[in-house]
Amino acid sequence: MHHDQGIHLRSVCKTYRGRGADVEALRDMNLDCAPGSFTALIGPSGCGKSTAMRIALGLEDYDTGEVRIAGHPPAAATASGVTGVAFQDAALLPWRTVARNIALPLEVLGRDPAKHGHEIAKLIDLVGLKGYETALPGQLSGGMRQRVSIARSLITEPEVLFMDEPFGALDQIRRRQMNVELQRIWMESGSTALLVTHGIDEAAFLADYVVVMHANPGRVVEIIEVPFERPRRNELYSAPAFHALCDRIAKVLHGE
Amino acid sequence: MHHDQGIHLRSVCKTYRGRGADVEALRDMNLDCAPGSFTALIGPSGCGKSTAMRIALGLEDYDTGEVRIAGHPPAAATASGVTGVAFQDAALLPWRTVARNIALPLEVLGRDPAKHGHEIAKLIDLVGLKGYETALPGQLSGGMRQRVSIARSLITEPEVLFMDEPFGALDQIRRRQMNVELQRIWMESGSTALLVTHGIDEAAFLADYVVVMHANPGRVVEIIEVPFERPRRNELYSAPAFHALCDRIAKVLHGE
Amino acid sequence: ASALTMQAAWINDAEFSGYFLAMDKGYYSDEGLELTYLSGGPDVIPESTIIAGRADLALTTPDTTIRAISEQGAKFKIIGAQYQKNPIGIVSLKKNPVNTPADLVGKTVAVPPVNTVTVEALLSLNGIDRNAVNIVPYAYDPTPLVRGEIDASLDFTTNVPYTIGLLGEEAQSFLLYDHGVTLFNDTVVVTEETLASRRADLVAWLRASRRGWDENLADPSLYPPQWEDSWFKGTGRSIDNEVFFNTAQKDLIVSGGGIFSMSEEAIEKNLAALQAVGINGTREMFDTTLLEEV
Amino acid sequence: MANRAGFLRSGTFRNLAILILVWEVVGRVDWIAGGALPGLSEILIRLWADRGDYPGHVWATVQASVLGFVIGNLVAVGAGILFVLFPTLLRLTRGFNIAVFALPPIAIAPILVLTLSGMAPRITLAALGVYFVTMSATVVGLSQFDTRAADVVRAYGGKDWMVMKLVRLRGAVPDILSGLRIAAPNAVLGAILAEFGGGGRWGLGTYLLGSLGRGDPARLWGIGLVATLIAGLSYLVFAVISARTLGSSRSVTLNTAIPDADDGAERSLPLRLAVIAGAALLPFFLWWAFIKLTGVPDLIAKTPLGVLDYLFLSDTSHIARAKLLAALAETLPITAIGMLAGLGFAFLLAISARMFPGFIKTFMPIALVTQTMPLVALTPLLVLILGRGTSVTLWITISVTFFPAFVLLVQGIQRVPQSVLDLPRAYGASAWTELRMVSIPAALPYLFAATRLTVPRALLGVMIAEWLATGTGLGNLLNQSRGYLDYGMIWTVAAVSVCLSVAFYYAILLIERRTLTRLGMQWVE
Ligand SMILES: Nc1ncnc2c1ncn2[C@@H]1O[C@H](COP(=O)(O)OP(=O)(O)OP(=O)(O)O)[C@@H](O)[C@H]1O
Ligand SMILES: Nc1ncnc2c1ncn2[C@@H]1O[C@H](COP(=O)(O)OP(=O)(O)OP(=O)(O)O)[C@@H](O)[C@H]1O
Ligand SMILES: Cc1ncc(C[n+]2csc(CCO)c2C)c(N)n1
Ligand SMILES: [Mg+2]
Ligand SMILES: [Mg+2]
Repeated sequence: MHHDQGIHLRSVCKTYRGRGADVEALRDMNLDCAPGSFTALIGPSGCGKSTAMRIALGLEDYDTGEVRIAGHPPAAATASGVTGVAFQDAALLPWRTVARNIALPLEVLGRDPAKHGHEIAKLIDLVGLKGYETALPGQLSGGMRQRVSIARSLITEPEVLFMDEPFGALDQIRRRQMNVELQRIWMESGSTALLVTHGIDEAAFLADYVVVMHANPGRVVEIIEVPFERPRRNELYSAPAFHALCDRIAKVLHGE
Repeated sequence: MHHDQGIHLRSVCKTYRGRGADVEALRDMNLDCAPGSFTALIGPSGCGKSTAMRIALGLEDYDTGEVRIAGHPPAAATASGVTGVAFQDAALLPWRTVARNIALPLEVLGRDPAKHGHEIAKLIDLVGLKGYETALPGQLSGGMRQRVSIARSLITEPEVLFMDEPFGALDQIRRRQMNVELQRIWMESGSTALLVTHGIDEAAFLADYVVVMHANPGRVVEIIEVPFERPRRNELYSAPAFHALCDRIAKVLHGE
Repeated sequence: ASALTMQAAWINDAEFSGYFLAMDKGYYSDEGLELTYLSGGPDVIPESTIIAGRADLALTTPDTTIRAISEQGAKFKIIGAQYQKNPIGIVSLKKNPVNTPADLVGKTVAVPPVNTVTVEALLSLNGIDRNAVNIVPYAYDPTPLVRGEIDASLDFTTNVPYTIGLLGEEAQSFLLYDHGVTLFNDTVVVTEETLASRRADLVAWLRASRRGWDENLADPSLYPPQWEDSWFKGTGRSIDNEVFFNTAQKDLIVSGGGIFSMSEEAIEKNLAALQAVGINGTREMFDTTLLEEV
Repeated sequence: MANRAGFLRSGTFRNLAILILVWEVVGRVDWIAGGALPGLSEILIRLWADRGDYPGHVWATVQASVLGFVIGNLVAVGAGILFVLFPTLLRLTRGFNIAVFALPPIAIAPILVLTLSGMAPRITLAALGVYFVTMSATVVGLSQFDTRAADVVRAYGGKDWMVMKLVRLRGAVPDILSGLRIAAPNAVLGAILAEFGGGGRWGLGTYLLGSLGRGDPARLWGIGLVATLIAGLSYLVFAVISARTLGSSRSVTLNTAIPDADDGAERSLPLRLAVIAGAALLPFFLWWAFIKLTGVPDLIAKTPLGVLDYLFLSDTSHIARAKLLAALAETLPITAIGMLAGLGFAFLLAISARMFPGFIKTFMPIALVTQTMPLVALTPLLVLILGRGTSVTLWITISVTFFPAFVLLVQGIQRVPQSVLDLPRAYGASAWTELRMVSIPAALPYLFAATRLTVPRALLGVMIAEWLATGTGLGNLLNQSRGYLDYGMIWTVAAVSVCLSVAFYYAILLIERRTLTRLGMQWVE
């Protein structure tokens, strides 16, 4: 088991028990994201992507296996402030303005939000919500709420970043723009990133490794390395090599 | 103003007022979906797509303009049971099982869910949730919840169908499969459909007309006709004409 | 001066005029007492106050006190009685009069739940079946009587007939005392301990209080108006009412032996009346020696 | 400004005007109970004539109730937070908590007066009157939090208290405020009731006592209205704050996550048994400790052992038991009906509040009057109208029980996120259908909390009716025993009534757990 700054899940099994039938969400899940790498997690709906991420964050118990985030068990890693997260659901606090929602992780970590005013403003700008600083979540559109949650995941300048389909509700232009920005931030910070996504092209564009999962039970079936140079630019989308890789990912995903 | 079975918004203006700055969500919005047509609504995040849909459903007041759904004001149309809707947020009732969530519109309309057991089962199968009939929403993944909401929108066999990004949380395979199924259902029923989506390809694949909106203020900038024959099949995705159309839509969307 | 606390049996009304007067005129100070006066109320059980040591002396209902001594073993002594004749009576309306206990048969009579025994004593002493009378709770509001919802109530005959008069009806009443329930009321009660340790102070209190009562009863209409802005302020009662009360109670208080006196004969009568309802009082519960000192 | 103009034009104002007019006419023409219900103008005229009396009384009552309100609510909110953070603590103290709520004021007021001095008994009774409702509202509010938001905090290593601080507390604000709204009339009534036993000179309760014998309903109503005004002002303040905060406290979308089934439950059997034993014994221990610490003499203060002795061992125990059983036989059946009636009434009102908002706004002042008007003053009128049978008992029980349940239910219904309400509305659902299919099920945790508030009070309501109107059952037994200085019986009745309330409470709790677990909803102990 590695004890580096990366994300490591070793032989993790997780079965949801309780009401009705048990669901085996993960069987022998292995995931290794080297420090400073960008990993995309892709797989059909319900295959256990969110579950794996929640386990890595210490939000969900697991039956067997081992988990290390930046060398520590999940609870210790999150408490030390090295992790950042954007959930599948925006999960904003309804009574906090956009700016104060973004500041939430700082408050949890005991940092003074007032000192981060500049960073908050920059992130709000980054996700295209300038002018909405004082809006409440109820006054935002679905995509806008998701963008607040993206900004929130970046405010702590995390060394380990988890994102669960952060761009699902965004239009293609903004999505691609956000992809480029995310790559920039990740490269500048040298952090380890794990991105759950349904976009094959998004995965291929952003990741060093694309981890493909299958369902029933949830497991990793293949890890595909993405060889393109960094920084990647929008032109990559039209490159034949890119299309070939996407097709390969799609094949693995479809189980062909 | 048309008084047919379609969806008609005429010069609709809507400004959200209240706390802080007012937001002009829609200015002079016009939308005409002929009876039996399939319209896709596409536009950047926050441009007013959901607002337009909510106005059409009578869920939101508007400042000026006129709205007719199947020849009636929204309230009358919805109450008569001709409409079906899938919201951007799955909006499932946490205490109802999958099957009973799908049955909810029937109950609201005073129809007996017991008599529709077969249809419910068919729809559960259609969205790939066989085996989860008695699961509660809390036991489902994000994409699974969204699929329940899709099934729910179809259970009343609506003559006018509204869908707000129903496939946002689905993987590509399931998404395309659902697209084909949706096309089939729509063709069989002869209903009028309005689909809000961020997928340009999805819009081009499904719609007769792609209505492109821009933001600030939200308005329709162009309506693009999609000429491909029906039923459209997955092969269409690789047709050059399809790509050309997608590019054209993208251009309009990007305001080039 | 030595501090002494007394617990009254009810809110400030003419029932306690003697003490008000004695306090105002400094009769207690004259006797070397520094008196603290505690008002009562429906939820105040005066005996409890002295058991708990919150007061040294209390004005009580003798049936309750004697019952507590005989059944609970409470260590009380009765050292005086303000009312030689209990002012409690059955009050009804002239238009539907209850003139004697026998008239109660088939009637509905409202009784404060704490006084049910007293009424049971009346019925038993007059040979009336308890079940022939419908006893319902009474909370000191004469409205149900005036409206005819009840036929009679157990209340102070010195007080409520005035109110009934104001409400446009004429009251008819009789004292329980006149029908066998020969009890004192507002008996002066202390614990045996207090009696032993503070005898002199108690005698002083009796003396000062007697002075106050004597002076007050000399002209019952004289003092209540003077207390409008002191003792009676904010009670919600009217001065006319207090004058009526003070006047009506005079005959029930004055006695040949002086205010508070407890003649052997009267004590006998009390014990006999209580015996009728199974309360076993004894002569030892009364201590007349302090009065003798006064 | 716009608000005020809106109010004047609104249906509420019109309804209120109609209500007052009807009251005036009914009162003037002496329709009800041969004129025992005075018209509003008669009350106001009387009030004006008595204006000199009021300031001192109002001041005393305001002082006691404000202090009691503040202290009781601070303790309640603090306790609520602790209970949610440490559910074991809640389980341990539950019996005690319910006892505080279910103890008949006629039983405790005299004890308080004997053990405390000055204003303290009044403040204590006012504080006791608010503690349980606010604590209950705080606990439901804190437990109905958005687990998604909590996940965000936890994902940054936030511990339970951080989740409490950042997510749960703010989310519970509207619920705590609704607790405070219920608490307002309770505090005023508590202070007034303490004045009955306090023997003080000042306070609306004392004034009421002096006025009872006057047979002047206009005076009694005047006192009741002034008390209502005090409570109403405080109610209004919290209702306004609540309305302001509610909108931003509702989640935008409904959380579907299923809460952890055994959150905070003791896992091992011995520990569980220890907690159960502790919970059962704690109230008795506190009772015993209270008596030992205050040093009240044995004759007055009975310890739990004293009650056992009184009921089973002493020479007269068979008489005591017979009396108690006879009283129970009279009280229990009507209590069951009273519970259902109180809850049913609250439920009906809560539904009307949603379906006819105008009507309910008009009704609110009346509801407040029923909460602050001391029943001693109201009972003669009720008896004139309803007689002294079952109906008056039910009426009194309903009036004693419905209010907390009603406010809490409304609060639960109002908390439902807009996004789920959209669904039935998008299918043209009527208000009733929407309530039935979405709002009421979503408010189930509140419905249960409301039931738990109602049940212990029902017994109390029946006892008050028995004591004031019917002269039967436990209530009468309790009051009669005071005349006999029979403290053994007084403590026995108090203890038995509390034990019964606790038993009813646990029964509801059991049903609540089953139902909410089945529906995947958050439940609190
Ligand atoms: N709380 C839960 N209780 C029971 N089963 C659950 C729970 N959460 C998830 N599951 C089940 O675990 C499986 C994996 O769920 P998960 O949310 O990890 O999927 P996912 O890969 O994130 O899917 P999606 O792309 O749709 O979000 C699903 O079959 C789901 O039904
Ligand atoms: N309840 C509200 N109060 C105030 N402003 C609102 C409200 N709902 C939406 N808005 C504003 O109206 C605009 C349009 O919102 P809408 O939800 O219609 O966007 P959308 O096109 O559906 O976006 P998305 O693709 O992100 O869902 C946004 O700028 C949003 O901030
Ligand atoms: C004026 C006056 N009115 C009522 C009472 C109360 N009361 C009426 S009967 C009764 C029982 C015997 O004292 C009591 C307490 C009172 N004491 N004085
Ligand atoms: Mg997921
Ligand atoms: Mg939208």
